Amino acid sequence: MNTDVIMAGFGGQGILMIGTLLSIAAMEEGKSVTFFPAYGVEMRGGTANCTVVISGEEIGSPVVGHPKSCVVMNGPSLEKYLPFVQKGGNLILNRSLVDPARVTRTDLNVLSIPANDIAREKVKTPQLASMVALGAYIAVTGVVRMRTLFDCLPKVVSKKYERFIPLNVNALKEGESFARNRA
Amino acid sequence: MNTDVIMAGFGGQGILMIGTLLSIAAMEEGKSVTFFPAYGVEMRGGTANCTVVISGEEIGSPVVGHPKSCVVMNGPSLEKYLPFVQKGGNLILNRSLVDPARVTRTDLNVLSIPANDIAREKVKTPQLASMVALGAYIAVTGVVRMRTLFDCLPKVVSKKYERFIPLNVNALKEGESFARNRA
Amino acid sequence: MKNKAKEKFTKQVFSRPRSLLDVSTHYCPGCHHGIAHRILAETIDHFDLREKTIGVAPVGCAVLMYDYFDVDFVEAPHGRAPAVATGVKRAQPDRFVFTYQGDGDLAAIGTSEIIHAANRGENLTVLFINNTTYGMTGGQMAPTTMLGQKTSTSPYGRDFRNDGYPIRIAEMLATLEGTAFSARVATSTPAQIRKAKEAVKKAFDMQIRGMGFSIVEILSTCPTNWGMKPLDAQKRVLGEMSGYYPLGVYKERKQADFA
Amino acid sequence: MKNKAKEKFTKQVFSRPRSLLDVSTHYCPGCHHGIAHRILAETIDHFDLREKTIGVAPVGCAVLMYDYFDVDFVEAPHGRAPAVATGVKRAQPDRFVFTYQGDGDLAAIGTSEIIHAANRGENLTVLFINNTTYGMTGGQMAPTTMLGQKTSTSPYGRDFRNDGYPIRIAEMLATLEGTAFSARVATSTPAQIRKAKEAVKKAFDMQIRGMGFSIVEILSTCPTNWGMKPLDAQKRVLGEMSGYYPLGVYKERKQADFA
Amino acid sequence: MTPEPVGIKRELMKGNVAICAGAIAAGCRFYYGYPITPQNDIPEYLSAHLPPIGGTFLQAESEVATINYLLGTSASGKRVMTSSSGPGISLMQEGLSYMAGSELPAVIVNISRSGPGLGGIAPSQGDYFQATKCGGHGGYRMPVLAPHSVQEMYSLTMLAFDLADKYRNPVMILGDAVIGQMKEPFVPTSYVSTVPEEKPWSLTGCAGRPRRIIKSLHLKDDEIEAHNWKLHRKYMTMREEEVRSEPTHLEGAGIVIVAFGTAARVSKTAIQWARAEGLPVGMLRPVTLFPFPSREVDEAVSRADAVLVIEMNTGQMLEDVLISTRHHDKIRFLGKPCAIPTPEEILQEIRSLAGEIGVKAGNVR
Amino acid sequence: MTPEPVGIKRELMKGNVAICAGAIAAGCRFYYGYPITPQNDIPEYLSAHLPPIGGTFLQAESEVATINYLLGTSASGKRVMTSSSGPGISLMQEGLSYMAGSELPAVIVNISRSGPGLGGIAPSQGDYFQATKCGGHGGYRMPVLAPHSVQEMYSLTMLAFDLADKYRNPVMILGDAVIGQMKEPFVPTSYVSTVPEEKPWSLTGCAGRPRRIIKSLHLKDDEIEAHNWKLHRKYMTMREEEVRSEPTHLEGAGIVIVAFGTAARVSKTAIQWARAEGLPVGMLRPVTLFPFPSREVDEAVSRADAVLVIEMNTGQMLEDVLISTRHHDKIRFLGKPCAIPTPEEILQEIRSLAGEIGVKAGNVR
Amino acid sequence: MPGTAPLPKGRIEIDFERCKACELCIPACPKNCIEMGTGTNRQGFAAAVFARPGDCTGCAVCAECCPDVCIQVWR
Amino acid sequence: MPGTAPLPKGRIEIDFERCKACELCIPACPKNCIEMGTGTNRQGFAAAVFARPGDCTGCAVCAECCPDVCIQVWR
Ligand SMILES: Cc1ncc(C[n+]2csc(CCOP(=O)(O)OP(=O)(O)O)c2C)c(N)n1
Ligand SMILES: Cc1ncc(C[n+]2csc(CCOP(=O)(O)OP(=O)(O)O)c2C)c(N)n1
Ligand code: SF4
Ligand code: SF4
Ligand code: SF4
Ligand code: SF4
Ligand code: SF4
Ligand code: SF4
Ligand SMILES: [Mg+2]
Ligand SMILES: [Mg+2]
Repeated sequence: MNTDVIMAGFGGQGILMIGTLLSIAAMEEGKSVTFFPAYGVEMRGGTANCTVVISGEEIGSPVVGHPKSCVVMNGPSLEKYLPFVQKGGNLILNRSLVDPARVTRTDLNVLSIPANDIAREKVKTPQLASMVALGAYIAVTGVVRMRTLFDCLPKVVSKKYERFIPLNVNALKEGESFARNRA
Repeated sequence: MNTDVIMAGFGGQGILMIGTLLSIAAMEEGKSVTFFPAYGVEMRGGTANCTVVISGEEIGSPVVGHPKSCVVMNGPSLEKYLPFVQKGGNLILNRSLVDPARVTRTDLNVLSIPANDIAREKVKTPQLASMVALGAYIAVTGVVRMRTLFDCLPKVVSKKYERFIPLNVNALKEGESFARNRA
Repeated sequence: MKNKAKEKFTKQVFSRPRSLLDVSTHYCPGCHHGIAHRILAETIDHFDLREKTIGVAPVGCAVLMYDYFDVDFVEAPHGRAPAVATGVKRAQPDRFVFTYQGDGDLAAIGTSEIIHAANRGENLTVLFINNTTYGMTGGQMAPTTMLGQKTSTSPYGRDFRNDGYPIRIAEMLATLEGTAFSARVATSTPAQIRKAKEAVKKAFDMQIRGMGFSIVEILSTCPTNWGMKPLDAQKRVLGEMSGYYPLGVYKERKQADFA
Repeated sequence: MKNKAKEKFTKQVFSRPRSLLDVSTHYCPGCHHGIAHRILAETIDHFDLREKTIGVAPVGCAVLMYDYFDVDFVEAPHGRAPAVATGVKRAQPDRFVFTYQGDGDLAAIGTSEIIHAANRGENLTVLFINNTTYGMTGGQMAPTTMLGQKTSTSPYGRDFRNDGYPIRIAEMLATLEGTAFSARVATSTPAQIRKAKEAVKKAFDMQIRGMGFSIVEILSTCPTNWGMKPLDAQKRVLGEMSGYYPLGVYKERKQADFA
Repeated sequence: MTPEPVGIKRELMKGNVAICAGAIAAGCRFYYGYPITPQNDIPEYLSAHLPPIGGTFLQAESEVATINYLLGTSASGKRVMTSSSGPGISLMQEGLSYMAGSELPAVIVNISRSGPGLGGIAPSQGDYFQATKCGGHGGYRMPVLAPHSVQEMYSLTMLAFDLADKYRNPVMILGDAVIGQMKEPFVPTSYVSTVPEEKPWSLTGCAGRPRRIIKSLHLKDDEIEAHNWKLHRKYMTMREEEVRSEPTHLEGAGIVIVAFGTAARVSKTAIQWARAEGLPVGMLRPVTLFPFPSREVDEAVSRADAVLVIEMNTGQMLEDVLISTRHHDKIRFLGKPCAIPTPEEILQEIRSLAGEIGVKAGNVR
Repeated sequence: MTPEPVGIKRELMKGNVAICAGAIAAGCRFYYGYPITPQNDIPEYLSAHLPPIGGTFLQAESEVATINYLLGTSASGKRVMTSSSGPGISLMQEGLSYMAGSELPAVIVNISRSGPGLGGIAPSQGDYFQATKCGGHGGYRMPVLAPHSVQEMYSLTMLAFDLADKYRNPVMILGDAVIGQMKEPFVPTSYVSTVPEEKPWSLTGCAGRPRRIIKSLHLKDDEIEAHNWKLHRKYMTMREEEVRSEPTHLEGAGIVIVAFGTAARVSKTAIQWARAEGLPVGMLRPVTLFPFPSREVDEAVSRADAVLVIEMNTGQMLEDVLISTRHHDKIRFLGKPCAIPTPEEILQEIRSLAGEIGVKAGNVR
Repeated sequence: MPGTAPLPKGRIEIDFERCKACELCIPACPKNCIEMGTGTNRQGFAAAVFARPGDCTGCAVCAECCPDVCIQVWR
Repeated sequence: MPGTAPLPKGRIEIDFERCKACELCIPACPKNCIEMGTGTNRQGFAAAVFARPGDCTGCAVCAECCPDVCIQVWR
């Protein structure tokens, strides 16, 4: 097994957190993994993104020109990454903020999910939109087990927000079930 | 013709001035010449010295390990340079300040001259001891003409001291005649 | 631009100053860099200096300011803007030269350059944006960080026993002979903004009249790295910050030393 | 040492301090570096600090001072002595650490380091030798060179329009919160020498009591580069120099900020 | 990077933080620095984690001051570290030269960015010359270690402290934004010191012993020459004893890649792909950039048909490869300043090189 | 150095002063600097001679400030120069990188001393790497000129200003205390500019034209890469067009010396002596150290039996010689850090080399 | 519209796309004319809106306080 | 020796070899006990000499002023 994903959205949407969660889960499942975030002088309030590579073998490049999957949480990120997703790759698109009509490619496996709406309406926690998207990504790719993600949540949620862990679990589940139902 | 000389003494004795005068004179006579002074962080009130190389051809090194001649104006300089003068080379020694008995080598052509005394008594200008020594050096080596030295004096004596040029001429002459008479 | 307002109210009483390009900045919401920029541009316009100005940009959040101003600009290494500006002004004494520097830039790495520019009475104008932190690099402690303030490199709060004291630049530079004008202002209320403009004008005027070095320290906000809403950040300036950094004019030369 | 004096007058009332090695210095005749050295050594002895002192040597005429003192010494790059001393003191807070710096070293290239050491209240003692010139490199203009003074790089005399103003370090550092003690003294008369010793003692005492940064500026001479006889150089200090650089204590902390 | 056997405790760790962990493990309790992207995790982490263990974190007023804080603490006999990037490292050059001249140990981390000038924060290997040829004055040298994984950020930091003390010399860790910013699983191995803790040259006050002087000035001509020869011998010993490199698939490799750090890391992917195509490609990765593994490179290369030097610059280590392999003719360079070469680009280069020299694809694994 | 025909006005001039004369002749009216031995003659001379001709002399508070004064004046479109030595040049590295990145011309003189650290003021060539590989961050390059006579101190300074403007790049003059402090006869040749005076990129206020920006920051990854490729092409052009070297007695030389500056100068004496003994020795003296005369060295060397590289350091230019002469086997190095090799020592080395390779003494002149 | 309402003396325009929703203009307006909006602009911000034009005096205080120079004022 | 001359109260010694002849001690002595000498030491300086021992009070002012720490004082 050898896969990679770029996750991208606005700063503050929790992109780096879902990337880290996915990476830790992969590690806990005994895989090699690299997590590479965008860093430094970004446009203030601009975009955030990260690349996660997961493999059964030693990983070379942590940076990926043409990802197998892409989780896109906002408009600018779609513009930036759409051209690079591999032919036949997965695009998880947050249709709460991005019009799916903007996806001009037809050679992708697109899952457009109203992540913000689900987070707000089903999870009652608007901040958890990216967690919803991660759930959907896992449903589509099966790269790690959902169970592992749940178990690893305490490692990425700070002590202060520990009590929200169940909500995070819900968000992951909602994302997963949306994806499964659509499929 | 190809020769070189190291001139050395206390700071303030005018060593660099006689070195420069000799160099300019050599240049005016159409020769190649290099003048290389000691520079920079010296012991305060310490020694001053310079090396002059004169040649009919292009000069390579302006620094000389074993000079053909040495003009020594004080004790520390004798200690420093005596071992290096070429066999058969010339040593012009200011015996007003250095006891000629300290010259332990017998393979040199030594001229010991009471330069300070001559400057004080004959030239009536104690500051001109090194000019006296230069006169003696010229008498011994004939490397430039005395006339040229006289002509070049205005180039090394600052405007302020112009009126002392005749005294400098006297000093050179006194040094020369002392050397000639001793010979 | 067509708009209904114009039909009824024909006199435009506030618009973008000529020297400020019609583009969005990269600054965070509510960051006072934007206010300082506008004041600067208005003052350039006021004195009709746009075509004879050379600006010196800092390294800090304002590093891209040359993308926002319609004047010639040179980028200085971090902290060296006063030295670069000196090089410009010496070469072109008849041009108007300013630097715009953050507190990391001016009060940390650039301490020596600002002090000697001031001490030489270099005929320059400096806008100094004190937001008590290194905004651009992610909110580290600056020499101007307040005691007790938590930053990404003072996670337990600034402690004078380890980190020393917040430094008062306007006061320190005012003690130097070469300084013609030194003032501290803020931009957190409309009244303060008006005073800030006055101070910047005076600083410009000093250079125009060849009086020597002029500096205006502007107490500013960094909502992002302070972890505050912009309005709360403004309140911090009005309270805590102006308490330690009193607003006012610390030096104003009335007459040139040479006449 | 055998000598007749001892036979009759048995009490030696003045001798070389223990911390000063029995060697000749390289200083020019009449240079006050020697006086400052002796005062420093006497104060080290007075507080019995020889065995727990680490000195930081500057780059300047005093660069070789480690050859003259019987204490541990580290050489700092030009101007960086306060930073090097900070590194030493942070590593060994129970040792006594001082720097000794010239005006080129401290007031020019080392401006930033001295200001921030003071501002941090770094628990160090600084002896600052102001002789209005770069002695070691041959008498160039320093930031402390007097207006009108001719040096090898101000051949027409220092002109504030090109070169700025002589900078007053003791006063400037006194304005910083972290400074516990700042004074200016001279060593041109016996009375001044006594006062200078008092000031150096106080500065030492500040560090011993953990009060923070202490500095003593010593108006000194450079007969060689001033082109003066040593006695005339002393007169310049008493007159012209003390006129612009007034002697006195500019700051003296009575109590530590933390108790 | 190789997946660890299950059971060993692994942590997902950021490269920059691994440096901190390595420093703390190696007993470093003093850190001074000045913020600069992309290494801010290091001061940020240490400002939180040094004080609780009795260590000192002090943010300096500048990089010029920083390196001199290091000088003072090192002279006191303590392990000390700083980190910076491009412009900040440039400002430390005078101090680095002084530390080398005064024979003072310290660890300097350069999480490099792209230059020249303010440049940008894109990853780059443009500081190879500055690090290995030493950007300060006077011709000193220092060991330069080039980690290519989070695990190495940790282990090479520990090694750096030992080398620094062993040779009384500054040691540089040359990373880049990729290795500094990425996270990957990491196993905290324990630190075993290889050098004596006592520093009989350190300045601690002269109680019960003659005073000590630490300096780099030698005014007499022959003294400074003797001092430089002494330093030179030290550098020669480093060349003899401290070379480190990692061979990958060198056996039977017709094409040998020479690359370090991130470029080497990315090359590994390309090599996997190439070998999957049957192309006999291997790599010699210098871990120490100074001392450069000249013998190792020469050996690896002498048996190959072609050499591909890959750098994230326009050709710097290339010079050391050329010097090391004086009789090899087929040296090709793939360089990108301020950008990571993709595995695809490298594979392309390998293919075309294979075509040129007539290396046939076969079964290589 | 060759005696000028009588009649031409010669002056006895100090090397450092010849630099000032060259700068003034080339129209430089701005000098900033900070005192340091052994180059103080330059600021001292210019502080006296620039103001009377309407120029600006300003002593800076430090070398860090100095290089940034240069940056500002250069951005204003004016010719500007500084000079320093070892520690001061190290402090300029960040600024130099910025100037290279911002493509700003200036002339930087390094009258080098011995290091590392405070070192000493003995002459040395220990800064070769710093100058030619560029000690600042980010992998920029700059032309480095190495005068070996007072006359060249003058002429190469004039050339330096032209190169700086032609390439919009800093240019370094790398001298040492010997060439800086010595006096010899000198003929003030007249300056003929080879570059247009107008600088259409300079900042003069945007009257009647769009504003201009001078900067080195390029935040977008591809922008900074493109910028670096652009700079790289410029450096390649320098390599093509600006190589300068001086051959001496190369014809039939079985032994070729490669040396620059003072080492080359001293070698000339040794060569005279060796040739007087009938030993066929010649020299290729690089005048530009960057761009290094690789082709010239390779050519000179390819016809020789042995090469003797002589430097006042422990082997720096040697690396460039090795890179330039990949297939030559008999390369010997004579190095002395912080001391001038004497003609005697060089002659000795020549003799033993001649013995080894079996070069027979004969009539060579 | 009741006859007693005073006529507005000025009018502002807020650049919807450029507003960063910092809210600084809200308390700045002495007449309380501005409110935060609900529509999100292309930058992702819910820009401020000129909610009570009737009270505007055209004093320009709001514009002076806006860091992003989004407000133009007419009188 | 006239009977009225007071006995000296102190005595100094000047290190002949170390003195740099700066003359600072000369005006420093309130009793005018020191003079510049004529003999040149190894450094080349005409060192100061304790010329009028009879008047010395052992006050040590001369020693305090000597930059080269050449003077020792006894009482
Ligand atoms: C020599 C050097 N050191 C450090 C940096 C990194 N750096 C960039 S901006 C900055 C601090 C900016 O803070 P400040 O000047 O207060 O401006 P602000 O962003 O707060 O407006 C630093 C440390 C750099 N670019 N160069
Ligand atoms: C970085 C650097 N710049 C310049 C120098 C040269 N330098 C040596 S001492 C000195 C000035 C010393 O003057 P000051 O500090 O006043 O001491 P003084 O000799 O007057 O006692 C200078 C500029 C240096 N060593 N290092
Ligand atoms: S980080 Fe702070 S200073 Fe920088 S733009 Fe954002 S709010 Fe303003
Ligand atoms: S040069 Fe000046 S400061 Fe230096 S030792 Fe001589 S008199 Fe003293
Ligand atoms: S112009 Fe004045 S009244 Fe009108 S909206 Fe702005 S602040 Fe309010
Ligand atoms: S102040 Fe400006 S940017 Fe902020 S909310 Fe109001 S209009 Fe928008
Ligand atoms: S001890 Fe006093 S009285 Fe005696 S010589 Fe010295 S200064 Fe004069
Ligand atoms: S003060 Fe000291 S050095 Fe000077 S003359 Fe007197 S004894 Fe000699
Ligand atoms: Mg700031
Ligand atoms: Mg001084």
